[in-house]
Amino acid sequence: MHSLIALLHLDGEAARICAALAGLGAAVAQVMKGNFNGGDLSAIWDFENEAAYHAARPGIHAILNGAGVARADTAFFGHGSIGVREQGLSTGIHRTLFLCADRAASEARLAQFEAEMALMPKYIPAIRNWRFSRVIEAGGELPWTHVWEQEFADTAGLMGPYMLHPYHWAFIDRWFDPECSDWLVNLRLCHSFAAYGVAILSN
Amino acid sequence: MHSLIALLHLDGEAARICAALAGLGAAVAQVMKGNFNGGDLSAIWDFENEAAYHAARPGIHAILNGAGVARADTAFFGHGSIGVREQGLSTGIHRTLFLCADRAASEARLAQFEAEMALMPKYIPAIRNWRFSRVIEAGGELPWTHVWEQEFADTAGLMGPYMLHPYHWAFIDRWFDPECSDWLVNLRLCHSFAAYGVAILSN
Amino acid sequence: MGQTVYLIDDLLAAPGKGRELLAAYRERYVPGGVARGMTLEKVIVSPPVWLEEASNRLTILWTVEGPGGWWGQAAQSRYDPAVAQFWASIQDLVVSRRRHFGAADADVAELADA
Amino acid sequence: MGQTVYLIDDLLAAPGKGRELLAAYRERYVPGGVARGMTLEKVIVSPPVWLEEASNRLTILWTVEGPGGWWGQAAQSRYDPAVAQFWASIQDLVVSRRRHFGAADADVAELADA
Repeated sequence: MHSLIALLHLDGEAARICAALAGLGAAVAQVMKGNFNGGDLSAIWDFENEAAYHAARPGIHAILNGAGVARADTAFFGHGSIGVREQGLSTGIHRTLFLCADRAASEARLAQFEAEMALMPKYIPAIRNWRFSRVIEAGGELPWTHVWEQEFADTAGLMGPYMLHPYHWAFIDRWFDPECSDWLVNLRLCHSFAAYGVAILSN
Repeated sequence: MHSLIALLHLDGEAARICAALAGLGAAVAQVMKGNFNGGDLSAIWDFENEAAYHAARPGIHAILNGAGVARADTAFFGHGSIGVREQGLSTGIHRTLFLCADRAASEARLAQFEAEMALMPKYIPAIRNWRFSRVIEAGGELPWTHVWEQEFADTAGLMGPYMLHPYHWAFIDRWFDPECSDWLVNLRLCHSFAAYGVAILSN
Repeated sequence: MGQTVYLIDDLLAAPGKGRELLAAYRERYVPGGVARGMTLEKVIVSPPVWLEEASNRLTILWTVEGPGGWWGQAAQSRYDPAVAQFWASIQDLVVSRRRHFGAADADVAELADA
Repeated sequence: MGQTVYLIDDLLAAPGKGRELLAAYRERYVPGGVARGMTLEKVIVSPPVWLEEASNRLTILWTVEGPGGWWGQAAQSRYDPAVAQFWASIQDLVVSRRRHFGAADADVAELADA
């Protein structure tokens, strides 16, 4: 399975754009406050394969490049490391992180980064469902290399346990920290979260 | 130039043995208290070359293996890294260390050890004259690999500044410390010092 | 939440550069760290003699209060170009450096139960 | 002569072995160190969560008083087979270890003037 996530910065007409995205099969939700470079609207499509994505792409791009959209960050990816703890979770918060691992790194270090990221949920039970994927096609501010999606029961799970757990700040974060010698990820990120009202990662 | 140092453990007849060693051209002195495995008598010969040593060796060995000598540790060496701060120092203390660097080590690590040892006098001014040499031929308890000779103005120089300086205990000593990962030198050493009344290292 | 969290800078100075490295760190890094809410607890020089031919190691312990204190300093340092500039500026003074984050072993269980 | 001297054990645990390594150290090394006159000041676990797939780092700070205190512990540990046995016994629990000796930067000048 593949997915496309688009984070849209709007300059008007939210309702019409929202409807247009949904009309093309996206789950759409308003991005919540507390995001960082996360846009105003988030839209997620699932595709059986790349061909299905290529067929849908022109219509989607027409919206993303159309009236009312100031800018969009996009990432199309094959589903990577997936975990489901809470099947059918539809009332929670879905968080999207676009990151660009563009600091010089060997394939071995990149693999280490990915393995450590994928283990976050093991240490942080507040992450109910998750998906960590390499990007196939990116658009927007940076050539995003990875998409990290997590579902929490509520925003408290994201703001509290997720941020407070030492696996996060004392271990994983060094890849994101220019003060650490392992620094790997561009400081520009898209950190976005929203309540879709439907199950995204365990549908 | 080459030298031979012999550290003799006696079981009698010190005066006769002392005279016999001196008769073969050695500077001889009684080893002072505070030594560690340093013997009772210390004898030092200088030789123009290896051939001269080989010519003298049978006579010397006859004494070392003769009556009154329980055991002798010996090291014959070409003069290595030499430094003279106090030309003609004859009233000081000459210290001899036989060591056996027998823990597995690359040639690069061995070279690092030797370079760091040879720099001790730079940091520790109490070392007035010095000579640090690789052993060519060893006898006694262990196959000694290196001889470290130092002259101090007095025993206070050896016991005080030499032991107290951080270059010694916090840097060099790790090569001698089984608790440090750089450990290189066998715990059995000959640490011997004596007052010869003549200049040994700046004659 | 109030556990002491340690930020440890483990800097292996370039041979002969230990003293210059420490001076640069004290002059151009410490004030900013303090301003970001960090407390400088200790600077340990190993061995405690400035070496000219070999490397001194600097073990620098900072503390902050809990994960909140940790994120507080990170949020400030990450987007402050002066911090990145400092680390770039000392590149020739170090053989290697590592920053790691820890806590007293007695606090591990409580922190990891977040 | 009374400067605080630090003995720092920097142990990188084998993946998943951090907790076992620390338990071994606390049970079978610390009592002997204390008996040799060393004071255990701090044990810092980085990161402060026991990792199963990766390595925890243990930064263990001991203090002794001056070079005299340093030689005091060394003279005892060096010829105590139990100490060598301890280090041999934890070989499979560590990826690497380093012990280094230092002092506060403010004490360097006085110590090195010995």
